[in-house]
Amino acid sequence: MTAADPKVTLDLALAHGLTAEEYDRIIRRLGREPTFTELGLFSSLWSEHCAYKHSRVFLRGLPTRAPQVLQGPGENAGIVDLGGDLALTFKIESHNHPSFIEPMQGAATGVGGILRDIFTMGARPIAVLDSLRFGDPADPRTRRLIEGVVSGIGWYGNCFGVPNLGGEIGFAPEYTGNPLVNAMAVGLVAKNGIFRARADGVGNPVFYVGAKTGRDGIHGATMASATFDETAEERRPTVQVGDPFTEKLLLEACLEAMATGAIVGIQDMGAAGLACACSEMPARSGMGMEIEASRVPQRETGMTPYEIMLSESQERMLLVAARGREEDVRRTFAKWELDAVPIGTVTDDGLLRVRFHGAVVAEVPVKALTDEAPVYEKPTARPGWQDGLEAFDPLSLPAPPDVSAALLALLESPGIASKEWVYRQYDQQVGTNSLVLPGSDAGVLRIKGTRIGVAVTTDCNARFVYLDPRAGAAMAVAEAARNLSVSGARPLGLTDCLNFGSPERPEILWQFKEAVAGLTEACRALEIPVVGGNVSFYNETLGQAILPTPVIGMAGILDDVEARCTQWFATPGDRIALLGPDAVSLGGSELLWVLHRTVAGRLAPLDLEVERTVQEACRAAIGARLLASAHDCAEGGLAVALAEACISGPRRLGAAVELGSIGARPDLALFGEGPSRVVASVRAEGERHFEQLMGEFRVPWRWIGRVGGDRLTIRAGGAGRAGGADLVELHLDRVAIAWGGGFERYVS
Amino acid sequence: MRARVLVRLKPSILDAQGVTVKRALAGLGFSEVQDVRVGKVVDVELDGLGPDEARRRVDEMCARLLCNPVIETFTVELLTDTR
Amino acid sequence: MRARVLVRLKPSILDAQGVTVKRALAGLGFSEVQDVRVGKVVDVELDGLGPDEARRRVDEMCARLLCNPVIETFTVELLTDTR
Amino acid sequence: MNFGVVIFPGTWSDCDFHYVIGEVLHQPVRYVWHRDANLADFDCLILPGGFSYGDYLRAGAVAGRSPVVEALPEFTARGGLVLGSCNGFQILCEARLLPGALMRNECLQYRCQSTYLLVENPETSFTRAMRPGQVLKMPISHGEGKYHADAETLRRLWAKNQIVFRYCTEDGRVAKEANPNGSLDNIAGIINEEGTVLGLMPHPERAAEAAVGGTDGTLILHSILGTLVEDGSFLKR
Ligand SMILES: Nc1ncnc2c1ncn2[C@@H]1O[C@H](COP(=O)(O)OP(=O)(O)O)[C@@H](O)[C@H]1O
Ligand SMILES: [Mg+2]
Repeated sequence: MTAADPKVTLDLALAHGLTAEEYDRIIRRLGREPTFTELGLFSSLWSEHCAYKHSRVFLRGLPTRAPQVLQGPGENAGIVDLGGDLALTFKIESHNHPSFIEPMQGAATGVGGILRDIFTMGARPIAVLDSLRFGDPADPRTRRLIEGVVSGIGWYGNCFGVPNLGGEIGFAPEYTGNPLVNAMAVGLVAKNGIFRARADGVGNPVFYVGAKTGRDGIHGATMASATFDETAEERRPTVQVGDPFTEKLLLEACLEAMATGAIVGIQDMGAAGLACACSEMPARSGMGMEIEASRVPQRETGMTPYEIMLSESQERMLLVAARGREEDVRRTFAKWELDAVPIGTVTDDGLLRVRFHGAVVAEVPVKALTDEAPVYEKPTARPGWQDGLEAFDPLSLPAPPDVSAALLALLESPGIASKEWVYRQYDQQVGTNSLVLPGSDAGVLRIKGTRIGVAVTTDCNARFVYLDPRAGAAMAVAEAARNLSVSGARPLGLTDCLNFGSPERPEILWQFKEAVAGLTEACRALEIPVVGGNVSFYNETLGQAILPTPVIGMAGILDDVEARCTQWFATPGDRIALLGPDAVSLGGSELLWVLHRTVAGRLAPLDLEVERTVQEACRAAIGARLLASAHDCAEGGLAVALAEACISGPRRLGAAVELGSIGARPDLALFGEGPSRVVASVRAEGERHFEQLMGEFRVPWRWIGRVGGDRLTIRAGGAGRAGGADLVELHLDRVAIAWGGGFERYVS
Repeated sequence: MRARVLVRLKPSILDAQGVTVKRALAGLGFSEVQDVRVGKVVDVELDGLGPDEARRRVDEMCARLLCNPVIETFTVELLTDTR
Repeated sequence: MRARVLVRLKPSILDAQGVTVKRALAGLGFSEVQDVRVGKVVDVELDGLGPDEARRRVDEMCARLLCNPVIETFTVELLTDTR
Repeated sequence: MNFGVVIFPGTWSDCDFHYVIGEVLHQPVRYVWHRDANLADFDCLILPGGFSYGDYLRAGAVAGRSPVVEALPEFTARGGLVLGSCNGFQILCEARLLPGALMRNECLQYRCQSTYLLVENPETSFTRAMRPGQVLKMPISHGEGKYHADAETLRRLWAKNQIVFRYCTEDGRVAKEANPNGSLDNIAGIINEEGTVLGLMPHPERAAEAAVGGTDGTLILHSILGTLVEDGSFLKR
């Protein structure tokens, strides 16, 4: 105990976000009252953010195993095998609450945190992606949030030196008071150079490396687990700021130190800082750890051990070195002008013992802080609103009188319009491996010295998840996989970022449970393991929960990176094929939102077997170099996918499309949304082979038109036949203006 | 009337820029430097306001735009124009 | 001893940031703002120097690092420490 | 023919240059640490892109005062060539090895995009493989690339043919819409009076292979090679 420590009482525990039962449990476990520092340790490690209290039971069923998985969930990041001696590590994480409070720094430190997760594994980061959700961009407050978040993501990644390979940015009123900022990072690691966050070897020294500790973000971990309310303003000072320059030095120093063989284990200090690193590392190895908190390099004066343990200052790592190799560690970090200070040792007593100038201020079994954290299975209840949503029939609304105008309206809706304003602020090329930059369905990187490539994407249509959490989450997995497949890549694994409201509300927890079930079904059917993820609960403001948003980050491999594909048409005269089922729905569609500001209705069915064959067929066709382009049909349906294929590439190319008989509702045929659909253009010399291949895979598909000209025309009712009508006829200049400016006009 | 607004990071907030500048100065031989903090100076030229009103308005500008209260503080100095 | 260094863009140079801030202030209703210039304030804490020596040293820091004379000018103010 | 690629704390295009010189052009290349002032082994030094010292204070300011940079005048006096790209250009200006300064982009945002460059001076050691008026495609990636110089300096730059690259449209027009950062006179790259130091904001190392951004960037490296190998005047060592 230090002199100034407040007395630990139940009230103080409650103020730390613990419940009375949890406090009781701590006392029983310790056989005494905790010290103030210990209370800090428990409250941080038992927070939702660190302990996954409300989600853990539901996540147990996720498929995490597959032959290619070298590391599943539980480490800083998952790892999949790339063949040869290389592996890929990736992880996604949320930084929603900090980004709302301070958009630029909150988003920046989100990127910083996920990058550290990657390089602690021994990997060099090769890409980041960002999945963002905001309220209406026409609202000036939202606009400032967007500008701040994008500049923060750009600043951190650009300065650090990692290319941004994609992401998403979506809008819905539900995110107005609670935007989502999810950052994913991807790294390349040698299979024999993988490091883990374990404290092995009794007597091994524990080093603190990186930036100095200040009072940043103390209790950030508990803040991230509390709903926003009016007092959010007062909690502001807890936000931490980033220093990407120091992170870059930390990266180089860590990789260099790892290469010397002096490092036994390493973990970054993110949420709950030293408290988390000093308990999780020994917990993983069944060891203990003793540290002297006063040795921690400090930026501010008069810090207490409580503050030192809980600080969330950025750009810091805890590492366990091999005894006798201390000098190697010190020398390497000194070269990069970083602190590397031995602050303790690995013990075998299973305890985390924190001393402060010699006196013991905390002594807690590490398992009590980690594995024994409370796990809840709170009640779930199907929300009353689901019935009403499902009962709504979008076709009860009149069809838009002018289909061309409707298409333009969709293209300029900020959700669909070009996101170039975002990614031109991000370095996309550093490393000179970026073969497909943001702007196609997935980003593609080459791996120098090999023939392979890696494709990455993030996806989630939250409207779908809201309408049907199970199917919607499965569709998010399917869409992410489809985005990889249309780029020529075979999915290897995924990482999920499950953004939901408060799990203490049975309706929200039901959404969560259903979504995880859908995720599980899709992963099983498509044989894609979950190798890591993150749960972000309490995304609510004043009782308004966000749309349930399980963002899927996925990585895949191209065995031959020369056989890759992009979403835009490439050669006049190529025939256009539509792969996948005809079943689509206007339920939850972009059209329903743009024209009627409605989110309701039933989703088109997802047949995971069909999904799988469509993707396999697509990859086979790309592998055989038959396709000049392939584009996933997502928001806005077939018509939007066609328009994007015409104008999103380096060269604008029109298309003449003939849909045959489409029934009474052209809006359904053109703008209806459904899974498993791909628009592909086939090279002239490959048509026969393509037809044969589609037959072999038994994929539903048909020819729908040809690439060429300077306009997009879509006809229905049979070519040349009487009654055949031009549904859409638009010059590409108009299409490009709508799509190019639809989002940018809201931001500066 | 001119107002000089100094916007600085709160003392408790990491000033990575200041740390780097301090180290660079030390490298150039300025070892007497104990600490460096880098902030912004915003010079605002105002029209037709008396000093009290001007200060009130500039304070408002700081609160609404010039200063980010999450991480920064500001001070305002009024300079009567001597041009 | 503390020195306050103000580094500003030369008057002849367009200050894009200042222009943007001015526009934003006007958008918020601060129409009395005639001009805005954004510069840097560098607070330097010095040890064990008398005022003359301190000024000489800080001037030197500006010349060698803190200010780029191609685009910037600087002023130094010494504040005796009152801590 | 030995290339050196300089690493400052915060540099990130070092590996990319190293790769292009070593693996694409098959030339001997080594890294040079920023504290190293011994440049005796090198014929050409590259100051690559990145955020040296976080670009804190001003981009390139701190790196501009480092030992390796202070050794550059002697290095070029011996016949060495120095190429600074992106942050390297900023460092060279900060070190006054090139005139002028690089300021924040006029749009106040970072820009990563492809640009076109008009070759204004194909007679330098860095551009001799190019045609007069040739248009090169090369990406930029920076937040502070707006070139500025006072009127007198600018006049001299023009008079002495020191303006080497200007941003232009795909068909070679020097126009405002082709200027990504607000640079004075669309200036993208300049050379010192002696012709030994070239700085440019675009990234030649990102335009060195057909698969990633085209091959126009290699023209700079080929020019350097040509100068150093064929034209013995630069092989004084
Ligand atoms: N926040 C962002 N950061 C980087 N790239 C983005 C971002 N938002 C969108 N993009 C890119 O813009 C393109 C279009 O995005 P989107 O419409 O979401 O595509 P898709 O449905 O194929 O995932 C994609 O290449 C995507 O990676
Ligand atoms: Mg897509």
